[in-house]
Amino acid sequence: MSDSQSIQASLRSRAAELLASDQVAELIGWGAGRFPDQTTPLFITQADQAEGLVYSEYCQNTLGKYAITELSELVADQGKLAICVRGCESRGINRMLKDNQIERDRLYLLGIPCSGMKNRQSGELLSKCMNCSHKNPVIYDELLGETVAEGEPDRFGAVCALEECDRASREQYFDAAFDRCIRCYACREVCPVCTCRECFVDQHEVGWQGKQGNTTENRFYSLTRAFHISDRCVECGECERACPMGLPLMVLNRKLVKDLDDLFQAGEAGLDAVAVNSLGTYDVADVEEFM
Amino acid sequence: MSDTMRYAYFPGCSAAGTSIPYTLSAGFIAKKIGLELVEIPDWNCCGTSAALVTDRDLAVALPARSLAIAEHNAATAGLDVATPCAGCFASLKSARDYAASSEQRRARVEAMIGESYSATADVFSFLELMAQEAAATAIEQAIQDAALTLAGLKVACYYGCALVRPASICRFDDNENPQSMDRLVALTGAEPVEWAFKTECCGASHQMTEPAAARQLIERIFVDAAANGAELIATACPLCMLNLDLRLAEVNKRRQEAGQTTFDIPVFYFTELLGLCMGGGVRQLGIDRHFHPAEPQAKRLRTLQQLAEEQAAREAAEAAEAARQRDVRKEEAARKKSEAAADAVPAAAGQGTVADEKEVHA
Amino acid sequence: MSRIGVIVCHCGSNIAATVDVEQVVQVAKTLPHVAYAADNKYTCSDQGQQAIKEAIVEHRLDRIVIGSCSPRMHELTFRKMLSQTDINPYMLEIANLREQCSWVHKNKAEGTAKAIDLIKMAVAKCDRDQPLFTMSIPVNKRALVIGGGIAGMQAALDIADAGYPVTLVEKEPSLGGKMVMLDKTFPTMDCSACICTPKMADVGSHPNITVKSLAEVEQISGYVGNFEVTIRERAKYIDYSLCTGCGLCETKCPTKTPSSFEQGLGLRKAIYKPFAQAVPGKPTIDAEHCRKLTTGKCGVCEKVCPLGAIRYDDTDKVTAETYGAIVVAIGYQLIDWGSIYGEYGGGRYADVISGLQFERLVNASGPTEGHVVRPSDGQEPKSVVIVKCVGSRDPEHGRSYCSRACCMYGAKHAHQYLDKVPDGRCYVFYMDVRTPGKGYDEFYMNTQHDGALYLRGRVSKIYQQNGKLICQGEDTLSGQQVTVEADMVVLETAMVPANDADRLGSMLGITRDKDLWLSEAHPKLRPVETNSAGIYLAGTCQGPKDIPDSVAQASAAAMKVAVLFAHDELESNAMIASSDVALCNGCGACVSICPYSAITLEEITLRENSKKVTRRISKVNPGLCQGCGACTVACRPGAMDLRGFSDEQIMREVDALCQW
Amino acid sequence: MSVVETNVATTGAMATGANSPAAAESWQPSILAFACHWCTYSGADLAGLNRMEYPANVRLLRVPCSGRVNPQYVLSALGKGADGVLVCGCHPGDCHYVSGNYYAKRRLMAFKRLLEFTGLEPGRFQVRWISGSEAGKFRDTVTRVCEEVRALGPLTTDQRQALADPVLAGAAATTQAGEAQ
Repeated sequence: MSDSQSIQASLRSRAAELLASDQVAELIGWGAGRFPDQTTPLFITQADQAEGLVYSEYCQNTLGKYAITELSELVADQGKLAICVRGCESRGINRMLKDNQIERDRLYLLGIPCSGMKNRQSGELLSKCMNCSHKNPVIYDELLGETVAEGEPDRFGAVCALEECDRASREQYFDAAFDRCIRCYACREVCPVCTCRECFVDQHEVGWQGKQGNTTENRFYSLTRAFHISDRCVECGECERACPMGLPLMVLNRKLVKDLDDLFQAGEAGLDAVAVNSLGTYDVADVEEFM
Repeated sequence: MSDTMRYAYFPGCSAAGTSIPYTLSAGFIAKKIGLELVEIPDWNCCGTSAALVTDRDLAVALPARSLAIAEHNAATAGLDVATPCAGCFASLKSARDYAASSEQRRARVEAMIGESYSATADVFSFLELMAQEAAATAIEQAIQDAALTLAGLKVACYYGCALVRPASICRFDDNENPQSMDRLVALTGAEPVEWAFKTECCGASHQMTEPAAARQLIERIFVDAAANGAELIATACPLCMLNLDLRLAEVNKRRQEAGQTTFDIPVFYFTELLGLCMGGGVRQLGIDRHFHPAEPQAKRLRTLQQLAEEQAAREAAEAAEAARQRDVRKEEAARKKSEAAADAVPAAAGQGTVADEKEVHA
Repeated sequence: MSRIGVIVCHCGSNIAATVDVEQVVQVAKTLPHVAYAADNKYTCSDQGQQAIKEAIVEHRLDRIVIGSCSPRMHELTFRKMLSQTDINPYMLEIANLREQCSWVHKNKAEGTAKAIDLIKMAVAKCDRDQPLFTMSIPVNKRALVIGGGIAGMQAALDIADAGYPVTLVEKEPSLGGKMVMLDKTFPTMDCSACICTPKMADVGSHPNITVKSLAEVEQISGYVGNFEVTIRERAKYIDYSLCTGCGLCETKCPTKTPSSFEQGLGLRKAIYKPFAQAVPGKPTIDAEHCRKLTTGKCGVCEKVCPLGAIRYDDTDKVTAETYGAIVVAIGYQLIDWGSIYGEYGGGRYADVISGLQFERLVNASGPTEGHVVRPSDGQEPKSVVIVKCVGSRDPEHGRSYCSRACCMYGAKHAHQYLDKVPDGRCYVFYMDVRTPGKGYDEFYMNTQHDGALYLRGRVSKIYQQNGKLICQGEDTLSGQQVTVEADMVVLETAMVPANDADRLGSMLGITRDKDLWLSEAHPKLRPVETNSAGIYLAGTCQGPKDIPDSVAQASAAAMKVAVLFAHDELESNAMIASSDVALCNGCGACVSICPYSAITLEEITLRENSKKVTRRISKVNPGLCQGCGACTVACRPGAMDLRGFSDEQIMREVDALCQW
Repeated sequence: MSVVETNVATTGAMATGANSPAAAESWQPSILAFACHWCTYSGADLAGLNRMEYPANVRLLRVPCSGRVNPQYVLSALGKGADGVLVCGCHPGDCHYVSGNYYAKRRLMAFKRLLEFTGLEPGRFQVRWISGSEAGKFRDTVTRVCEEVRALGPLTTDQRQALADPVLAGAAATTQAGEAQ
């Protein structure tokens, strides 16, 4: 039995136990999609639905953010919300805990060590998984399966490569990217850090975001969103995966993550639920670039 | 710290010269506790005495070369470096810290020595190495196995300047009142004394240029050791050893001329004391090679059984003495009583009683 | 739809010389929502203001843009003018056409173009002005003084004398602080107790002052005029309403323990007053050492107390009260030299003592009744070494700053020692001698005449040999190494912030400097205020100082409190941040960023989509918010906005400037 | 914001048509400067009092504190026609509100790096600390920023291109209005 098969088996049995014992009222995992190997997020509330759970190398969806909407629907004393968390999901959960969006004591976290997910058609490792720095969940209530060895991710390779380029080529590269953007806001929808009740793009009175679909406005959207999540981004890469136009969103996010770490030793976000946001604090000894 | 007790060994210039007893005794201990010292091939002068004052680059390049060789040589690659000498330790560790502090500095060092040097291996003095938990436990075990003790011997542990200072480089023990050697010496049953000169300069570096100043520095150390009841001084530095051991005669001579008391306080390597208690012989450890005779103190070594017997004998003697005194007191009291009863005069009786009581109390 | 009035001022020829005022007015007339535009020779004059008032009525204006000098000059003038009309005084924007336009650009075409842009920006912003209102904050005219040392007592007395009730909280069993431990005070050498204990008695008996001893401030919320303070008075195990302070219990108590008042040099009982003149003049039981409270056996004090005042079952009392102002006077402590100066023996030598211990040794009511003797053997020391700057001016081991008072009390100690032991020898090791103050340098010179030998240099090592303390150091003036054999060494140690400074500072929203001293609002011009309105500093909690400086600052702080209490109500800032409940997602980013602790997270229950929802939102305390706006940028959801400088207003200004 | 046609349309520096070759020589950059009320704004007032001359291309926008400056304002201004943006505040340690400029420093440092990463010339967005007494520094700073931005030339945005192109001007709201150069 492969690792994912054994995880699937224990996931199904634990899910059934948890739901049957009323310890949890709902469980979020993955189920079979319409095509071979395709998976889709699955929400189950009954023990007998546990057999529908799937865990394979093709569970590309990051589930963390569903915790917010599902918790708001659950009545607090009915039981907890169980959710499968890999490294990426667990860091998102920590981030949502830090931002007071969910409550830890209402969650039951089923940790899953993950060596990366694959594209269903090409069989290649998903690009969001390629430079994953936390293959094992950083927070969980129980762990399904053995922890896997962490690799040596090159998180900032793409950022560094672009930094090496001259300004004009970078401008050209990003203008072309922003030109493609159709402002569908899928990146925002899947992001575990985008938890605003009303996004700035919808705050028409203030007039942050213009209505035209042009490069300038698209740039305003993408750069503002990148900056909004800068000191919170957990590098799950779900935004880039969800983007239908293939914008290099993780390059923007990781550029900020890298700079915040270089400048203010911000470290990685979402490793715990208490760390201070690096843009929400300061040190009088901060480096000075603006004399 | 190395996982196993295996180190690249940098002997330094004194190991086969002035500090043969250190080499012998440390080697003896190493064998006993399974400490493996792999000598760095083609090592060179650490530079501590000459290079440091003449050329800063040279002071880094000399030790760095030996460290780089240790990295490249198959037998020593990946091992931390150990050296007996405090001076070598200070030079090696300073050079290593310098190279490890920035990429530019490391590149500079590499350019000077003409080969690559990663500055990853750490450097340990013999003292720090043996004070580490694994080694200290093994030493304790070896002493227990030998069932030998130096109980009753009062030892002033002398660390000198370079083993714990500067704190930023040594990062080992308290630099004002270090304890690591005291703890090791205590394993022998000997009693480390509290004294104030643990880290004072022994003056060795001034011996050539300012011999009078150096003599004063040496004398102060013996004065304070003697004032605190020490019968010998333990050291972990070949230069301190040489300086103190060699010049004690000179100090004593001057004191004699001045009508002051002289000192019979030999200087030992701490490894010699440990070696004795592990069953090493006086010649085997090099104790017979000191300038100031050290054998009398070495002869204080006894087996645990002897110690127990001595203790039992002492206790018995004490008990006998106590019993004898009790008898004496009893007899005295009885005598007094009969005397008082004999010449009982009503007026003096009260006084006599008071006097009796006083005497009994006294 | 708004009706904006635009007035462009000539400022005589100050603006008109390089800006075509007429042209600016013409453009202003074409701007959206501008119902009226005119020029004026001197807008700030009475006639100029009258003209605006008339235009407001005539053209039914609801907001005003004035193109004139800098708003830093006349914004308040024009707001005052508007308050006499029907328009809210905050429905006003000023375009800076003088300082930032006519005075700095000589080319009239360029100046006029820029003036037009500035007017456009002001009009765009003004169009989104909202009426703003100040809140009047009631002032509770009761003051809280934290700390009962000389500074706290002085502040309490001054406030109380001004007629306001004061609560003084002291963490020790008695008032007096460090000053009452001192023997004499420099440079006049009057007995410290003689000038300090009358103050203590005054505080204890003042009708306006309530003293809470053995008490600590546990929690503070609220803002200027309205601080809610929770105070915990620790159990004293004695009913103070019955106790007369006769002291019989203390005489009979069988347990002795080192006295912290005597700096460990003397003993006290388990039921005790720290010293004879303590205020309150009644004992407390030290629960840690009392036999009855630790083992259940004893009860002697209960048996001997003629009034039955002993309460072994006493518990802590927690009270919550409201105060209008707070004076922080928590003082200092001496640096723990033993843990950082291994070269001075690290506390292993009994005869190496701190300056405060020396004060107790020379004090007539101290443990030795004023005889200078060595703690180790009770012998009179025939030679004493005094070491200054122990922990001060020593960034390696201690603190980088100068503790300011040590040069003087070091000289005092030398003088006192030589006075008591005329055949003794006294050596003072110093780095510099700093004696700024009335009569200070004269005092120091006299000490030298007394025979104290000053050696310029630090002591590098102190060790014991044959019953003597050997002090090695350098005399940097002669360039020689010196070794002094001393019978006793006195270390004049650095002042460091009290243990509680960091906790209290963060609770009160007072910033701490790198050494954790509490920071004043401005180092020159606001030396007793803090960044939190209504909270003031007195004495050494703000930084090392001597007694006269502490007292002066305490009286200054008391004056600030009296000025505050002279008002029945305060006006709050109108241009403050506020959070939009609908947008706030309760992430709390604003809470930690606020320098005034003005934002809190609150749980609210409301109906959303016909469902009852409980969620957390941030709430701004209008009494604390100063209107900096740092929170607004930290608020990614855009819920937090700043009144008077709203996101919408600034974006309109940007638009007005950029679009053509 | 509605577009206002004035009878002096050519006088406003912001209204200069930047795209025609003829205009290029006389082209004046438009620079928006955010200034904190307590330090830089009063420093600018002091420059006025001292009659220090500096280029008229700079317009100051008063904010209470540099900590109030949302990076989105900067991005928005650059997208809507400003050729350069300057943010000024009190020197670190001197903030009237204790810490506002420290937060500003962190935010703007990271944001500036992001803008430059995506291709903005460093000269177009600058941050400087100018105190209330540094009138000279204020003058020198705005003068230099003006020169730097002038050397960089107009910043091309979709809005500008749309307005310059009569065909596009009619269809400014359509998507893909043209790629920035």
